[in-house]
Amino acid sequence: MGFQLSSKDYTEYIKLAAAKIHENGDYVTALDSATGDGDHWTNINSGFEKLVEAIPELETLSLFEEFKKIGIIMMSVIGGSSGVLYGSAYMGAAKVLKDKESIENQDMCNVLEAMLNSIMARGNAQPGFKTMLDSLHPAVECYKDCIAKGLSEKETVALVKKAAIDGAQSTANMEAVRGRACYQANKGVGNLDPGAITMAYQIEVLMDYIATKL
Amino acid sequence: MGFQLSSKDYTEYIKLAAAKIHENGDYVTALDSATGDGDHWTNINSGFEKLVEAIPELETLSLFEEFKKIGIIMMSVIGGSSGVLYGSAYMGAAKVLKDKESIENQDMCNVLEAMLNSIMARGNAQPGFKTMLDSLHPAVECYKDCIAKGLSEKETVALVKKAAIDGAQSTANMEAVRGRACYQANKGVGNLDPGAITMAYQIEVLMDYIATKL
Amino acid sequence: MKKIINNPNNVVSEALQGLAKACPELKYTENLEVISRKNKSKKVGLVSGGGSGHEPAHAGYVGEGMLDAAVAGNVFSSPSPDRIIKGIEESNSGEGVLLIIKNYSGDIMNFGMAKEMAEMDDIRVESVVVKDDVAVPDSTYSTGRRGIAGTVFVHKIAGAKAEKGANLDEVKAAAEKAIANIRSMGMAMSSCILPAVGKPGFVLGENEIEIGMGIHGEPGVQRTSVKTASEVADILLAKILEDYDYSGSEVALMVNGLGATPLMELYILNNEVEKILASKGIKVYRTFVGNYMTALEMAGCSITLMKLDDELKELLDAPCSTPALIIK
Amino acid sequence: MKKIINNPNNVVSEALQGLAKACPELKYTENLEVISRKNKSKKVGLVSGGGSGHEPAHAGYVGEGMLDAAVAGNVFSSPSPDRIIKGIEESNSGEGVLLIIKNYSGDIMNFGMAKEMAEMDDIRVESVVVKDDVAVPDSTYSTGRRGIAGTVFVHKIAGAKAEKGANLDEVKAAAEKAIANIRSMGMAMSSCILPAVGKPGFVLGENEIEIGMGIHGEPGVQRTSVKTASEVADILLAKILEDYDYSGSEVALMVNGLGATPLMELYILNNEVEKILASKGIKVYRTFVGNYMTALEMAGCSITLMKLDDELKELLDAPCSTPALIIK
Ligand SMILES: Nc1ncnc2c1ncn2[C@@H]1O[C@H](COP(=O)(O)OP(=O)(O)O)[C@@H](O)[C@H]1O
Ligand SMILES: Nc1ncnc2c1ncn2[C@@H]1O[C@H](COP(=O)(O)OP(=O)(O)O)[C@@H](O)[C@H]1O
Ligand SMILES: [Mg+2]
Ligand SMILES: [Mg+2]
Ligand SMILES: [Mg+2]
Ligand SMILES: [Mg+2]
Repeated sequence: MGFQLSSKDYTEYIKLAAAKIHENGDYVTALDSATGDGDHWTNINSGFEKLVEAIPELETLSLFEEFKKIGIIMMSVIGGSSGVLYGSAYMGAAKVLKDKESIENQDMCNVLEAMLNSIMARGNAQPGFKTMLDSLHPAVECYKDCIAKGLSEKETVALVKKAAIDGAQSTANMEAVRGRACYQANKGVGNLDPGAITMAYQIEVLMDYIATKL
Repeated sequence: MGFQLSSKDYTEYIKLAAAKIHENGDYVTALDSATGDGDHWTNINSGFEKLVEAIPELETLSLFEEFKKIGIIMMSVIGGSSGVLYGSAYMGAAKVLKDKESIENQDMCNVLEAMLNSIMARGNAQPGFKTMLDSLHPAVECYKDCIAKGLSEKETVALVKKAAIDGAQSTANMEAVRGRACYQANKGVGNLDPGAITMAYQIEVLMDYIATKL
Repeated sequence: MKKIINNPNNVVSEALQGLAKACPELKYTENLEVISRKNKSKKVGLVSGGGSGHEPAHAGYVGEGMLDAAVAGNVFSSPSPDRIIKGIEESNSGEGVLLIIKNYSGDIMNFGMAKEMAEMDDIRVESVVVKDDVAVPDSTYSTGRRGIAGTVFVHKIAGAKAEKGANLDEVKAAAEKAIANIRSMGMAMSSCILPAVGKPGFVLGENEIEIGMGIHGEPGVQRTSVKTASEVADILLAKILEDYDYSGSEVALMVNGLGATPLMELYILNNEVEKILASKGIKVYRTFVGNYMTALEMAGCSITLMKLDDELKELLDAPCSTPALIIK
Repeated sequence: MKKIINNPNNVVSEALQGLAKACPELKYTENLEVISRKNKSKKVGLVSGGGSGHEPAHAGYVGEGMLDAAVAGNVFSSPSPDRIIKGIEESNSGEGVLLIIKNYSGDIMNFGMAKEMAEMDDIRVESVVVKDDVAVPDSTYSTGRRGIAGTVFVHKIAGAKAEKGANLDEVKAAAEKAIANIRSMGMAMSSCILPAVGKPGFVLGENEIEIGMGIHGEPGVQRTSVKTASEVADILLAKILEDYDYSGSEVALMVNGLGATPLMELYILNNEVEKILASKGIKVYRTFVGNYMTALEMAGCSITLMKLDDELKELLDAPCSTPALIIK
């Protein structure tokens, strides 16, 4: 049978994601400085630092409570646009984990899809608007696809990871519609969207972590 | 017998003084910029321009009324410190010319002394404070002296002129006590006082003009 | 960077503490960076807020006749929902709460989230969105028009309506009416430095100004050479008047400074603006000149017009007393 | 030079016209550059003024509870006696007129001359001289201390006294009492450009500030590197407190901006100032934070303290309504 992530496992993932984001400070800051106000990395990095501090509490919670708590923390600590978007994402995801002991393959897909829908609802944006959605959306589509095709979990996580990363890269030639970049004359064309990059980091680390469980 | 200046003669002097001041714009402005706010020449030059415009009226007035009018004009047009000081000077001088048909040697000395006293009273300054007084005061002292010694008017005007010019030059090594220069760390030492220079111009031109009447 | 600050990361809380110390009638809530009224009355609550750096907006408009609470984000970035929820709680006397939101996606999302969470706690919350900046084309697809200085008029109108004891729907309607009748347009002459960043986000040349720049330095419609006060008035008013027809109407006028522009210049600009309006048969009912919605130490200005009817006149003239606006 | 102006030589009259347009209750007298109240009451008249460039001072303080007329000179230079006489005439209702003069030799001479000429016309005129700037040593020999932001408190105190119907001697006494209890100290972070000159009169380095600089850019006591808000508060207060003993007393506090310093920074400074005063047992009775006495677009600030007794408290709290200061 396939992977089963517990609350504790998810905090392991948090640690790894926090490290990945921490490593890429200058790069992400440069991206947000080019088209936005340059604070995206500070925002999201401080959010993950806070999550790591909260791990002792988080790992004792049910998945439902854990995700809700993560949402609250991200919302208040990250701030800006991405804070509330991640907050909404985790609150939405929490709902699909109600009464669940562990996250299995289908659950993981549902979690990501719930996050996608919550972010789209909150931000009233679509894929193609040059946002974090452009990494998350293809990842979700790919995940559903793999399950439909009945691919192995090993193949699945590899493909989902690739979809997220490719999606983030695809923002380079998109025009921004939401967020600060849309005030730029060229709508940010030519620049990667920082929020898409950090979203891809998280999906990448999550998929890699799941792989270690297979 | 000696010189006798009428209202009309005095307006002749005004023309000459206006010309003298007009010629020395850059020089005087530079002086006030060094220790003050750089506006002394603009102030006094516009005052004399206004006086020249007023000549058609001035020359019809009695000396008393003429001096009062000159005082009013200088006061309002020159502005700043020097405007009110010249205004006071001419109002003070007007008093000694009450009921006089012409200005003779002793009157001229009295006029300058009245100006000196009015300026000292208004500005509450003393000779040696690095101001226009340091040209006017020695000129007045010299004038009284010449009359006491019974020198000829020709000798007198030459000496008074020299006293005014030397006095102005002597401000170079004085410390400012009044006016903006006193806020300078070095109190303006090393710089000539612009107001003393323009005062010397006026006395110089006046004495030269009297000489042509002898 | 020459600023009278301590730690660049504490500017918001220190400034709000300084405000609270200066205004004993205001209450400061630590960490959540909320300024609210100390003595509450039973009425519809009014909450606004947004990124900091626009002082006196918004905390300076908390008080009798205007806001009940202002929620501050970090400099130029939206406050998070938990802060906004605190502002809602401070303002709620059981009559419901109206959120006055400037149209930036960050604010829309954070206030929107806070609204939903407050509603879960059975607080009735409505919201209005101010989008008065005609420099940006209006649009339902993109984020669209920014909310700038006109927001202060919305605070005043909604605040007066709430103070009169109107219910939430009536207060919201008054705010919507104000918003529909407000247009603004700005111009920047220098950039500004975010304390935490330390260097300007953009640079204007020796002799360059930018027409239509946003209050966070968002690009405007045109960079051009320095203009005279009368040209500035012409350009800004033209853009406003082509967007909304104020001809023949009575208006409230705001000539707003962005922070570093001296009052003398704002009065000179006002002189030109009122000349032009008079020539167009637009009657100025009341004029506000000063720094009402700033962008840190940016030099520049904005002009705001609000078309008035009898109700708006009455609400505009109603008394208010806040740190930044007092009407007797 | 980036300024919102037209002809640099007309800035004073255009700004005053712009003010008059914004404030229908005020009257502007052309050429003589006097702003006065439209509706006069029978009371002691209050006149102040001086060089322009300090907006809102002084025209912004004309109105009920403060001045009856303000007389403007050109930028940074004293108004001539004929202008001041007009201000006196506008303010005289037969009860006599008090002149509130900032201590600059130009102002002393011009106001003094105007006083004498008005007296010739049988108008009773008294005058007081404000010298609150502790950056300059007091002196009866030289011009001595400059008058700066503390002047606004004198307008308020004397204005309230006159409004109460006190006679000229009583109003003068109240003004003298305020002056005796006021001390100020400032700091500049940037220079300013006189419109007619077009370039700065002095320059401060990248990282340089000047403690004690005057509101016309007169040299201060010390040039130093940029300081934190708490250091600035320390330095300015120390100089004030060593000049006058406020310990154990109640004070009015003004944290004043010089023109280009944003309100956020003034509030941060106020936070530090009030902390220090509290630690010294000096009780702040009322605080004023804002741009009350500026120096064109200079960046910087000043701190003013006025020791209060019961009479001064009552006069400070008395209602006033002027363009720049409203107390309910
Ligand atoms: N409406 C939206 N929907 C989805 N993502 C958004 C939206 N607005 C902004 N974002 C994402 O947020 C990122 C910027 O986040 P951040 O810099 O933290 O917030 P802010 O833009 O308020 O400074 C953008 O790169 C983009 O990916
Ligand atoms: N108290 C005073 N007594 C006599 N002369 C004075 C006094 N104060 C200033 N002056 C003269 O005025 C001159 C400056 O005049 P001006 O530049 O026109 O006025 P301001 O100093 O107001 O700009 C000084 O050079 C000095 O000679
Ligand atoms: Mg950002
Ligand atoms: Mg001068
Ligand atoms: Mg941001
Ligand atoms: Mg001058």
